Amino acid sequence: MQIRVLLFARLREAIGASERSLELPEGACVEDVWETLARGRPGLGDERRSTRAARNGSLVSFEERLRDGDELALLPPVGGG
Amino acid sequence: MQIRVLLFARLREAIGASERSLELPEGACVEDVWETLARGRPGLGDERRSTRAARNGSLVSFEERLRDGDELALLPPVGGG
Amino acid sequence: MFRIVRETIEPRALEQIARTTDGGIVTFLGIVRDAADDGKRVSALAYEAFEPMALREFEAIASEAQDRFGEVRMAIVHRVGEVRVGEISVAVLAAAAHRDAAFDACRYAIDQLKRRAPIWKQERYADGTAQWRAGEQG
Amino acid sequence: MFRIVRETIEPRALEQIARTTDGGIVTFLGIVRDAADDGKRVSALAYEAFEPMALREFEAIASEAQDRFGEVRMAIVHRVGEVRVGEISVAVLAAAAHRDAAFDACRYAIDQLKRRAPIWKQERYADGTAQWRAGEQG
Repeated sequence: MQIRVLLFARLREAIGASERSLELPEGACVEDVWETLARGRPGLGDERRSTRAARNGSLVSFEERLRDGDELALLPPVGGG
Repeated sequence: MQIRVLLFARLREAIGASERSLELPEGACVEDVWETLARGRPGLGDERRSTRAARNGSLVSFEERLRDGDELALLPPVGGG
Repeated sequence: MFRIVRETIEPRALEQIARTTDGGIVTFLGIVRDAADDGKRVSALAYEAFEPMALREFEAIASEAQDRFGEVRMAIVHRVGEVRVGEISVAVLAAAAHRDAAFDACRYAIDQLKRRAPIWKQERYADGTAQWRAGEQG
Repeated sequence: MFRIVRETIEPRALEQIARTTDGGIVTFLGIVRDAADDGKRVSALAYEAFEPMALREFEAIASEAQDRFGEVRMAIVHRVGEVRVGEISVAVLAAAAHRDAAFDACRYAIDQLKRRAPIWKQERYADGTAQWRAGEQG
């Protein structure tokens, strides 16, 4: 299935793109997306704990299963204002 | 002695002037100013309790003695903002 | 900046008191409403002030806010004369490094101004009548 | 009025949400300071937002403020892109019949925005370096 991943701030910089399209097996969850992105980027390990995920605009846990066509936003700690 | 009296809001309207110059005997106090102004204006009696007095810009009691040349402001309940 | 003015208040002019170290600016604007608390239709408010004493009160209030909440820059500008519905009667601005002090100082200043400043307000109603209104005392 | 903008924020434009029954308007402006909390000299902040989610968060925050503090009109506008020292990064306006609700709602909104809205801030320093900065969490 196809997942569109949105990346922001230091995650965007670490991965070098504000958007990635991933092909994942059926039944994949947010954690699988993270591991796919983190592969070969050891620096990302530190970010995992503080990152939140939003599936189609709603916050979800890293255990959340994804569906084909989902948009998954990975959100580092926010700092607006 | 000469006292310059400043009047505001409904006191100004009741007395019909924003400023009055009064000639008072030496040793007169704020209360004497009030009584001089209230003479012949029974409606002012109700205002006495809620009126504050400022002598040369500082709040004083109605027992405060005045001096020649003082400026006495009579302040109805305030309502700025 | 502590002023009694006769013309329209331009709130952005108050911002000039902020320093480059101020990260938060809180502004309170008092606006003339079209109805009194008892429901009567208001066409305008007319304010008058004992100006020198009011200005000293503004300064005293700002100084107290600084003592209570820490480093803060303040501006207080009150209009006198007739102020129509929808227009600004008073503007209070507080600028500080962080927002808590700015919020606390701004709120303190408008609360105290309404209680203490020698300023008076006459409600002028759509039916042609008028009434002096005291604010929140003590 | 809930917006993410790329250009200068004009705070007076937010006032248009007020009604003629609103007697108090409280505005918070976040201003880019010339120094970070650790003292480093800042030349600008660069903000980015997950816009659709940020806008929904603004609306949710305003709706919560209404539930907590009563009838209040709110505007929240946040700038993204590079914002230079002295410029406005965020403006929050609350208008209500009386000032207590306006103060409470404005403060609630900026507190919640900083904690929850998916917006990120990079400090850009005078020495050419830069750093992403998280705000106040939870």
